[in-house]
Amino acid sequence: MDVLSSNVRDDALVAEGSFVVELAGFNGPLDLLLALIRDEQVDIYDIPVARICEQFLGRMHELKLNEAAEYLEMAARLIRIKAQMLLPRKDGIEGWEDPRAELVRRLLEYQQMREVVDVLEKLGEDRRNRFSRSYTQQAAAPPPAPLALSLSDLLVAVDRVLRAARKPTIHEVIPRALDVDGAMQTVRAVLQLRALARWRDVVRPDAEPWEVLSGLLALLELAKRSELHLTQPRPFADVEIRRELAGEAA
Amino acid sequence: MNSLAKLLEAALFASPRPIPVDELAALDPEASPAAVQSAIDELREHYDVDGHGVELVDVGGGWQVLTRPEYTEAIERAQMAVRPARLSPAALETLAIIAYRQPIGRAEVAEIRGVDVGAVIKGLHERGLIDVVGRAEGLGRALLYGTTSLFLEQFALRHLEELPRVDELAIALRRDGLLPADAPVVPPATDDGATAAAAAEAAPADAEPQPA
Amino acid sequence: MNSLAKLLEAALFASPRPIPVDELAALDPEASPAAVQSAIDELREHYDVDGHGVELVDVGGGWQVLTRPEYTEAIERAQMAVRPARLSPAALETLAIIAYRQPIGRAEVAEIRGVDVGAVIKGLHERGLIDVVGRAEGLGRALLYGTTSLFLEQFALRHLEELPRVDELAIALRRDGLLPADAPVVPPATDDGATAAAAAEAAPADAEPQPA
Repeated sequence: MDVLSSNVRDDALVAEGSFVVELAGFNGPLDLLLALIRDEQVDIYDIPVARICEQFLGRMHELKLNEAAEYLEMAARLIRIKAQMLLPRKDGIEGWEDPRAELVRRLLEYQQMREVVDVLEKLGEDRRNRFSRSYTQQAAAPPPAPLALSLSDLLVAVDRVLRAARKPTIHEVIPRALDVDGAMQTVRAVLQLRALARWRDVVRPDAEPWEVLSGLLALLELAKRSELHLTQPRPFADVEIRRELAGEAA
Repeated sequence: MNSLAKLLEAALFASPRPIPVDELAALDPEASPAAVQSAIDELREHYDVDGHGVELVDVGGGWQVLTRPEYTEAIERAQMAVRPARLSPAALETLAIIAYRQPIGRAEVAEIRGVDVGAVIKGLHERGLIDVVGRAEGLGRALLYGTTSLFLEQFALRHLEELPRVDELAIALRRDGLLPADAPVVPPATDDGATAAAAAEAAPADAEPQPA
Repeated sequence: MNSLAKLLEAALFASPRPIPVDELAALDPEASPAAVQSAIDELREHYDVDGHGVELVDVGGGWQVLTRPEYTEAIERAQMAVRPARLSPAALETLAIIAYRQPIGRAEVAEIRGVDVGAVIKGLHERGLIDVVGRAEGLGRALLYGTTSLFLEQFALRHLEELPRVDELAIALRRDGLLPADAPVVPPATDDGATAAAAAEAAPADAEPQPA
């Protein structure tokens, strides 16, 4: 009877709710697991994994959490631990690692954090019960405080950005997005060395997007000026860049 | 009240945010720090002893005038002011972790909570309760988050140290060496291929500045 | 003060606008109009006689607590005298990217920094350090930003070319003692597992300021 009524209640919750985790009343798999450990009154340092795992899967099904990746991941973890616990072991052997250790650590960590949440909740609620001044008297906002800026701050920031970017994307001090002129000079220089060049000869393999674009535009521009001739023997083949003698002379 | 206390009161009433002591002192360049402190004390005592609907509170590194809690309900019922929305449990959990572990990356918060926290972190950032305070070393150079002065203000904290110390919490963590000595657990297995791989997956190196 | 006067004080303080008498009366359904009027009188007299920095003013259409005019000048002066603000690291990084990559759109800056930069760009724009200098070609025609003459002025530059080239940056920073002499010029290797692990281990010492 109890089981039935609790199922009915949960189904009602499922029908009303819109968001699985919210409606389940749990803030994630660790929260659910802690609730089970509490309900079953088991020792967190000696979790009966088989029993808790079964309960966890049951609750997942009951709460229709089967689709939630985080719960699935935890379920898989529990099943793995359960299997590891079944492996035969000789007591007292040095170096045996309790397969539950990592889970226990995470549960304790999460439980500790829940305790902090209770503290924050109370503090936040106390503060919410006090109003600060909401009327601002100045007709206009006061002028912002003067800025204290130094070039070194800016340069250190540039350095930070460079170090942070996966690939440093800042190359040019001169404010321009592309360097077509530079790329054209590169192409001309390459074509002075050899009559037939390929894409890789004019744009290095690890080129930034702006360099690739600059190179492409340079080739098109030079082709337009008849300084070179672009051919592609067949689709997807390397583009061949040929010196156009007439164009160079002109 | 003396004239400095009145000046401070006027400034505190004019400001919706807490005012740091040094800014209060700047109101009267002639006033000594001791005089400013005693004016603050006088004002606070005046509100308390004389019976006012407001009080002077030390919060977030400054002073702020706030209404007393007993009037909140009537004020809200009369629709003269609205309390800010309560934070969701998910937001509070995330905030708690960031408050204690700052600077901390998103992946590490997610690891502790056991769920993805991208949207929650975005929301806390938009509300001004957390901010980017740096980047992790190593792969990916993940953004690291910390709490802001608005966080202190909204939880009526003077500073972070007012939060309970980790070793004062009922649940102490092994990472702080506080697990009961007879606890039948050992540090997480690292020679178990499956476990180690799973741990590595869950906690990308970039966001895991764990004490060695 | 009586408790109704205290309630009125709290409400008047919390309200963003003047409150008409009938709304003040609604705060306490039990209170008679005469009681409300006498509470208003008491509060006003208290502010006047007792010597407060604020006063209760009938601003037409309602009552409001305002700072006394004789203090407004000092408050404004103090705001002007507030220590010069520094740009946040986030704002500086954004400004640096715009300075070196202008004209550049918001999305591109966001991509380099790894976070949304809308608010930061707005702030820099309001400060007059950057301005819209054009629109991108193509879909959406995003606004492109560049630095202003105020930017040059603030950093004491004659023109943008006075900024060191990026490949000279490390040298310039070291010369000015802003980087340790042994700082790597390029970002640390990212595909070397050992290096990343070592970096992650080296980081936590100061990365975990837990409430002590």
